[in-house]
Amino acid sequence: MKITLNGSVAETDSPDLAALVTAKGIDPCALVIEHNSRVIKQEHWGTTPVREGDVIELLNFVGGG
Amino acid sequence: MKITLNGSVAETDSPDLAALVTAKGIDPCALVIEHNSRVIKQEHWGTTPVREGDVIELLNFVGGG
Amino acid sequence: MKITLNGSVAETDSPDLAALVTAKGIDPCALVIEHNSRVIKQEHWGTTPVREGDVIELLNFVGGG
Amino acid sequence: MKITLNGSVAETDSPDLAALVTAKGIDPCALVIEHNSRVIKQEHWGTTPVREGDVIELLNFVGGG
Amino acid sequence: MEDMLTLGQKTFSSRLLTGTGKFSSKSLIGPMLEASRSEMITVALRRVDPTAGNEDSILAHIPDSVTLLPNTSGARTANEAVRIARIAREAGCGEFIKIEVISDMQFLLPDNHETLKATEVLAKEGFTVLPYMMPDITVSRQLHDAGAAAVMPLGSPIGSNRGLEMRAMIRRIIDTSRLPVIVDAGIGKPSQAAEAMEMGADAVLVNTAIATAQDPVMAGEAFAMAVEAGRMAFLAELAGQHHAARASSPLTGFLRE
Amino acid sequence: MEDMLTLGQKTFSSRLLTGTGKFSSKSLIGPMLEASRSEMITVALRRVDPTAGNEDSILAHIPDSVTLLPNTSGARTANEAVRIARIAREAGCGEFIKIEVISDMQFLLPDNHETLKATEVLAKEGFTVLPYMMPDITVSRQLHDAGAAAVMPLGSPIGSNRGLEMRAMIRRIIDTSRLPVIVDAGIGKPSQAAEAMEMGADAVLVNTAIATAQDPVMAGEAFAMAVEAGRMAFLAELAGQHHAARASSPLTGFLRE
Amino acid sequence: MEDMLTLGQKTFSSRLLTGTGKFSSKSLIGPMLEASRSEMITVALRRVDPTAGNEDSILAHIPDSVTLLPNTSGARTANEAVRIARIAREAGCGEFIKIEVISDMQFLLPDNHETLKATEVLAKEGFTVLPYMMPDITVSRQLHDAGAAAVMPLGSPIGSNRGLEMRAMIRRIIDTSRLPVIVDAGIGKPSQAAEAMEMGADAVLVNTAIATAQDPVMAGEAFAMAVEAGRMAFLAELAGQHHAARASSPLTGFLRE
Amino acid sequence: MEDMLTLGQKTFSSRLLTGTGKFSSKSLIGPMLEASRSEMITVALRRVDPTAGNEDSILAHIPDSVTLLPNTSGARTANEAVRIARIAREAGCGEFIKIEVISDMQFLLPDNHETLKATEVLAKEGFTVLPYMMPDITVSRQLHDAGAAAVMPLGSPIGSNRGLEMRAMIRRIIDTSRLPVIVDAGIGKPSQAAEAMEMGADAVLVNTAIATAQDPVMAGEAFAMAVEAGRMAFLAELAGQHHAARASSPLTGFLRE
Repeated sequence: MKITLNGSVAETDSPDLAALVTAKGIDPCALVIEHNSRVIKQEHWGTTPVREGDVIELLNFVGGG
Repeated sequence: MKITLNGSVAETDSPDLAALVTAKGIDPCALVIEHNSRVIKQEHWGTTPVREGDVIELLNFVGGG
Repeated sequence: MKITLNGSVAETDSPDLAALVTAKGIDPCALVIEHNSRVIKQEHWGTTPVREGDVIELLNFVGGG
Repeated sequence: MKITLNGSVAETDSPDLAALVTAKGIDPCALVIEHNSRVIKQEHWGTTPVREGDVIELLNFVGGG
Repeated sequence: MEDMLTLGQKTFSSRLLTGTGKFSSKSLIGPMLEASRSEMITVALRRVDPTAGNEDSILAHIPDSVTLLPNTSGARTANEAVRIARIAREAGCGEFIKIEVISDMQFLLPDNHETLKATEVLAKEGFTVLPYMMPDITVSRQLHDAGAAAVMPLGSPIGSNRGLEMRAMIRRIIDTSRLPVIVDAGIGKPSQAAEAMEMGADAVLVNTAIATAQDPVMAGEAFAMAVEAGRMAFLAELAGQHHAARASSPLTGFLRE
Repeated sequence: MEDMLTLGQKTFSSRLLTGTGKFSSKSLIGPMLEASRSEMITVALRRVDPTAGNEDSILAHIPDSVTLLPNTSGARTANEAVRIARIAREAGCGEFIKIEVISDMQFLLPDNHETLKATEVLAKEGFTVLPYMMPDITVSRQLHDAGAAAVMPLGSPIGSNRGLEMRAMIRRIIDTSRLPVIVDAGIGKPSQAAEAMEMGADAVLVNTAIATAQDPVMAGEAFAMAVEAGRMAFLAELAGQHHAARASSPLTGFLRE
Repeated sequence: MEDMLTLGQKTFSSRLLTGTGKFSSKSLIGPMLEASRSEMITVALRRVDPTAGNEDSILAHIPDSVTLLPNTSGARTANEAVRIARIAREAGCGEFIKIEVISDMQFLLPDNHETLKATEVLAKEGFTVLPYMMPDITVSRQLHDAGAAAVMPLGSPIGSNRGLEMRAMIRRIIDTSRLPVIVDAGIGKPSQAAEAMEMGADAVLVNTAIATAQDPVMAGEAFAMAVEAGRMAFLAELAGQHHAARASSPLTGFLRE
Repeated sequence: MEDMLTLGQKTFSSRLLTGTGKFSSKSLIGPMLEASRSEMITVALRRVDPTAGNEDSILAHIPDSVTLLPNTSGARTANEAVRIARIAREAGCGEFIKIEVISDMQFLLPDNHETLKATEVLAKEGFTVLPYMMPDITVSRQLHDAGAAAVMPLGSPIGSNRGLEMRAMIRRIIDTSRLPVIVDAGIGKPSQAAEAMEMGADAVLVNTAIATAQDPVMAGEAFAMAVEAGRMAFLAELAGQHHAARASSPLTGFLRE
C-alpha cells in the first residue's frame, strides 16, 4: 500500500508500526513516531496498524543549539 | 448644546465650525478640523453645522521628529 | 641637635635611632629607617648614633596598587 | 677613481658632479646631490670636483605619507 | 554626478532628512533648511491648545520646495497611526507619512508589528510610507512586501545621540533590503551620519542633534557635509581595513650602508 | 567664519593634510589636491634608482600653493631623521618637516624617544617640526617643550585603515596639549576623520585611504567634507549623548480620551 | 550563597545553558556537561535518515540529571513550532521548549511575531516556554504577557561568535523585563558571557563556541567559570567606570623635599 | 594540567596579581587573598605619619605564601624609582619591584623613558623588574633588552575601571613580546580581565575594582575565576568569529513537504 513517510510517498506492506520500523532497519531506541499527526508511544507500535494513505513521520533527536 | 471637543465634553452655541473657531479664539490659519471623523476643508467650515453630540478635533501641525 | 627627618628640619637629642623611634612614639614593627641614604636593619638601630645634620627617613609600607 | 655612490662603491672618471649626473644618465631636474655630507645646489654641480673616496648621494623626492 | 534618492514618486538630491522638533525657536528652521539643503522634514500633528495663544504655525517656516513628512507620533496602535496619517493627508500635507508607533514609553522604541499593520493599510491607500522600525531583517522584508517606500531602522533611541548602537543589524538590513534604507533616530554626530552612509545607507534622518546644538544652523550644514562625505566614500569604494600596517612611504633602507 | 589653522609661520584654511604615497598614478595627485582643497602634502626622500628610467618628479605634480611636508621616513634613529630633514631643507623644500622615526618594522609604529631627540635638534635649527608619535601624554608635553609646532599622534598603524584605535589617549592629548593636534595614520574612512575633528583635533593627515580608493579624487573630496563637518560640529557645540530617550515629538497622548 | 535560577517549575544552580550541536563527536557531550556543570542542554528533532546507519542517539549522552531543552529549529512558522513542541513533549522530553522560528535563512535571525504566537499557544498548553528572540523591548513585554518562562534575546547571529552586538538593547531588556533574561546565540568567548552576566542577565546559552573549540571540555569549563565570575561581579556590586584616573597608591609626594 | 607563570626566579599557579590600595579596611585583604588565590600583591612605601597613630602594618595582613610586589609609586624620575626600589629590598621585601614612574599627574599615565632607565639600573642590581608602561611596542622591546622580567602595559588609566582602552596595542605587544605580558591598571570588570587573558596575556593585575567593590572578597573570587576562564579559553583554542551565521541545528527543512 502507499503511505506518506517522512514527507515522501512510500510503498510498504508492513501491517503495523513495529513491522514498518523493522522493515526500514531503523534502531527503535530513541525513535519517535508520529502517525497521522499523533505521536505513538513505543509500547503501542505493535498494535497500531498501518493503512493506505497514512502519514507517518519517523523522527529522532539530534544535536542542536 | 454639548459636543466633544478635543476629547472633552464642551458647551457651545456656535451654529457652524467657522463660528466655533472664532468663539474659541483660535487662529484659523493652518488649523485642521476633524468633524465626526471627517476632515473638513477650511472653505466648508462656514457651511458645516455643529450639532448636539458632535465629536470635533481641532488640530494643527507642531514640531516633531 | 638639628636633623632632617622625613624631609623637614627637626630638633632631637636622641643619641641613636632606637631612641629616636621611641621618642617619636612610632611603632617599630614594620618600620623602615633610611639613615643618610643607607637603610639600617632594626637590630642595628640601637648602635647607630644620630648626629647633627643627619638625614633620616622613617618609612613604612602602606596600601598601594 | 673609486667613490661611494648611494652606499655602494663605484668607479667613475667624471671630473665634477654635473659630469657624473650626465654619465649616470639621470634627469637632473629635481635631483638632490649630497657630496661628502653637504648638499650641493644645482648651479654648483659643474664647479664641484669629484675626487677619489668621495661619498656622494644622488637623491630625489618620491611619494610618501 | 547624478546620484539621486527616489522615495515613492519623488526624487531628492539631498540624502539628509531633518525634523522640526526641539528647536529653541521656529525661526531657526528656515535657515537650518537652507544651510543643510535638506529636502524633506518631519512635522507632528497635535490638538490645538486654545490657552497657548496664537504663535505662527510650524508650516509657515518650511519653504514649499521642501517635502513635508508628517509623522504619526503619539500613536500606540496601527489604527491610531492610520487615523493620524489620513488626517495629515486630508489636511493637505501630501502623500508622505512617517509611521511611528510606540508602546514602550521608557525608551520610545517602535512596535514593529503594529508598524507593519499600519504600513499595509496606508500603502494600499496610496501613501508613500516610511516606517520607523527596530532593526529587524524579517520585519524589513515584510515591510517591503506590505508596500513601504523605504525602511527606517533606528540607530539608537530617539534623542539619545548614542549613534549607531544597532550598527550590526543595520548593516545586515542594508545588505539585504530591496528598499531604500534610511537610518533614523539617535544619530548625534556628523561622524555617525557619515558612518551610516559609508555602510551603504541611502539616507539618514537627523532632528535632535541639529535642533539642540548651540548653533543649529551650523550643525545642519555639518550633518549635510558628513552625509555627502559618507555617500561619496561609499561611491569612491575605499579599501577595507588591514590587520597589519602598510607603509605609505617606500621601505627601502635609506642613507644606510 | 575665519577659522584658521596655524602651524609655525604659516596659516591654513584647510584642516586636511594629505600624502603622496601609494597613488596608482602621480597624475592623480593634482586633481586630488584640487578636489580636497588640501594645503599641505607629504613627500619622501629616496636614493635615485638609475635603472628606474626618467619618470617625472613627484614635485611636478604639486602646485606651488600647496605646502610641502617632507617626511623622514626610512629613519630609524634621531640622527638619521635630522640628516634627512637637513637635506630636504637644503634641497629647497622649506621649513616644514614631518619627523617619522620607526624601529618597529612589523607595525611601523614610531619610536617616541628618538622622535623627541630629533625634534629638539631640528626645532633649534628653525624647522617647523611636526612629529609623528605614539599617543602618549608625557611625550606630547615633552615635544611641546622641545619646540615642536604640533603633535601628530597616530590613530592606528600606517595604512591599516583601522581608524581611531587609540581614541581614548588621543582625546586626552587633545584635552591637555598646548600644541595643535593632528591625527595621523590609520584613518581609513571619512567618518573616522570627522570623529577626530569632533573630539577637537586641529587637523588630520590622510594618505592611504585616499590614494588607494577606486576613485582617489572623489575620496579626497569626501575626506575634505568630513573634516569640515567634524570641525563645524565641534564649533557648533552639539549636545552630548543621553542614557535615556528624549522625545523629538510632543509626548501628549493624542486622539485618545 | 544560595543564588538559584528558576525557570518554570525547576530551579537551577548553574546559569550556563549548553547545546548539543556541532560536536565533532557525541562522546564529548558527557565530559563537557561534567566540566561545565551545565544543568540544561538543547537538542533538536529531525526526520530519521534510514541511510545514515544506526549511530547511538544524542539522548544517550545526556545524564538524567540534566534537563533537556528541545528546540523547534527548522520551524518557519508558529504552527510548525507548536507541532514540533508537542511531538517533543509526547516523546517524553518534558515541559521545556526553546522556541526558535526562523524565516531569514541568511543570518538565521528569529521571527519575533511568529515566536510570540507560538509562545501564546504553548504556554496555555503548560509548556515552560523559552523563546529565542531579536532583542526588542516591546516583544519582550508581550512574551511575558503571553506566558513565557523567560526571554532569550540574541547577542549576535547563531554560530557567529560575534558576541554582544546587541549589547545596548539587551541591557534595556534586562533593565525592564519581569522575566529571567537568558542571552542566547553568538557568544563566542568567556569574556562575552561574563559581560552579559555583569549586565545582569540571569543566564547565557552557549553551544557553538564550546562545541567547535579545539578542546570542548576545557572550553565548557572556561565558560562555566566566566558565567559564575560575571554573576559574582554583578552580586558584588563593582564600582562603575570613571572619566579620570583614581590613584591606587597614596599621592603624597615621596622622598622629595 | 601544569600551566604555570614564571617571573624571575619564581613560579606561580595564579595569573591574577592583586593590590593593597583603597580597601575600606585592611582586614579585608586576607580574606580577599584567600578567595582570589592571588599569589602576588602590590604594596607602596611612604613616610611614617607620626600623627597617624599606630595602626597595624599592611604587611601583617599578607600571608608569607604571597609574594610582595612593592611599587615605586610617588616616583617622578628613574632615580627616585631606583631609590625606592633599593629601600624596599633592603627592608626585606625581596627581589620583586613594580616600576611606576609618573609625571602626568592628571591621568597618572607612566613615563616610558624614565621607566626604561630605572629598569636598566635595577635589573643590573638583580631585581626582578616588572615595569608599568604605556602600551608601546618599541619600549616593550627595549624593556626586554634592559632585563625586565615582564612588561606591564596599561589597559586604561589607574583606577578608571575603563577596561582595555588600549586593546589594539596590547594585542600587538602580546603578539611580539618575548617577555610575559601582564595587563595592569584600568581593569574594572571580570569580563575585561577574561578578555585580556583570551588575547594571550600571561596575567593581569587588579586592585581598584576589587578593593572598591561592595564585597571585595566576592569580587576577588570573581576576578580569579574570570582570569582562569580567559586563560582556559586561550588554551582551548576557541574558533574565531564569522561574518555570517552558522547553524547550530541541522538546516534540513523539517515537517515540510
